[in-house]
Amino acid sequence: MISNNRIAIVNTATTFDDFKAKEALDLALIFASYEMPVALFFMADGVFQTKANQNPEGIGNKDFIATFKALGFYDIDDIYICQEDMVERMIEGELSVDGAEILPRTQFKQTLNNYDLVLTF
Amino acid sequence: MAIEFNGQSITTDKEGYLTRVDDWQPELAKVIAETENIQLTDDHWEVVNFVRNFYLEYKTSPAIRALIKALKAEFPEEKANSRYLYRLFPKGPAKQATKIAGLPKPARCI
Amino acid sequence: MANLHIVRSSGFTHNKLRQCLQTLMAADQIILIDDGVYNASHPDMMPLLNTHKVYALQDHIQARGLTPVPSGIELCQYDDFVALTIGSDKVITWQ
Amino acid sequence: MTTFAIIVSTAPTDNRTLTALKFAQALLTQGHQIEGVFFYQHGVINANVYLQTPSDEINHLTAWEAFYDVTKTPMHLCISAAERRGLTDSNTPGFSHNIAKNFTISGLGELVVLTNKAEKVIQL
Repeated sequence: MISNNRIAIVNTATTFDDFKAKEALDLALIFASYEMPVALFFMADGVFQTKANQNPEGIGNKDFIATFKALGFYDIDDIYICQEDMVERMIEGELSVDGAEILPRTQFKQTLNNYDLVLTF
Repeated sequence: MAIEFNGQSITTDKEGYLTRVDDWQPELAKVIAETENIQLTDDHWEVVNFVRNFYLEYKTSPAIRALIKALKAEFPEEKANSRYLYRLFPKGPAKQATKIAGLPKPARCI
Repeated sequence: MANLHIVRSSGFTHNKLRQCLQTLMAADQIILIDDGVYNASHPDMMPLLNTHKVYALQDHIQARGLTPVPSGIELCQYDDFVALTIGSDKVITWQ
Repeated sequence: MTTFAIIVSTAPTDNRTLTALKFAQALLTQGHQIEGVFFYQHGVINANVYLQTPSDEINHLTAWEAFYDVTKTPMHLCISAAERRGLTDSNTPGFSHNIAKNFTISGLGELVVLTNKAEKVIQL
């Protein structure tokens, strides 16, 4: 029995790819509400989720990206973004998440490796 | 389901949460509070307005832990603890405050 | 201990093989299943075969007519797949 | 003996979830234990009672139902994920229950419980 599992939710999909981003976030919030340590990782196209100034409502979607700013209230403070994937996609400036650490790929994967359970979305 | 209010029929889900956030107004909050057997005081309003603003900003109804943590950032300790909130909203602060504030039910935990 | 990475889609169509390789640690192992078995001959896979253990589910290889597989890729059955998950620290799925 | 939780997140049309089922069967054959299978994302579609296949093709729903009948492995599904994909546990006439009987209607909290109980969690 493993209690205190440290959980990594890895986002690899864009904001509107199926419900991947939304369903990953829902799961992260539930883990957090059970007081389990949970971290969010953004890599590949998942880094697009971290762009500021997205407007999902403009295309008839719920603006769940706005919830990223509330992650601190759920004690989700460990948020990591892969630097190379951001650079490749020309993402810079303001982000949709607060307090994220932008890590070079080597560190990004080492950090990910420290978690007990890794779920990819 | 629906609530009759000022000659209008306001739709709700089967548990009485408003279907449309924009249908809400302070007078309607009193009607919903009555169905929960709550007489709204200033203390209640403080929390109701807080969760409504939380929702409008973050697009999610806060569950109890997140609610308390968020309250702590703005209110003194004696107003940001679960005992105080349960005294105001005996059937669960997150559930009842969000309902009175015209928000969707917080994501179920179990 | 190390991780087991499960790859379930073709690297010729999707980005999942690449994502797996970008998070792979030195001692990690890979198992190719479903359309992931097409990666047995993906150019990105070749350099890896010297440094990492790579498995492919035999039924899934045969279903797609991919025999013979490049040397360095070990064919396995569901029982071996189960054993690999048990023998690893954690399992990461790329699908 | 190792305890497992399996998360099925792909649709039967992906021609993949039989992989999850075969993996589950292999686990049990080897004497391991499955705390539960949790259907999330497109995986919930596996529980739709209206899934039909020509008689000479494998029906994934029937396969999961048979798996349950033999093994009694708990099969949970996330109702929120299910509802947005056209599955319902509603009892309203004309809009009624289309979730197969062997699936337990759950919330994500159940997945949290399963991941805590199991020694290994596999997403398939």
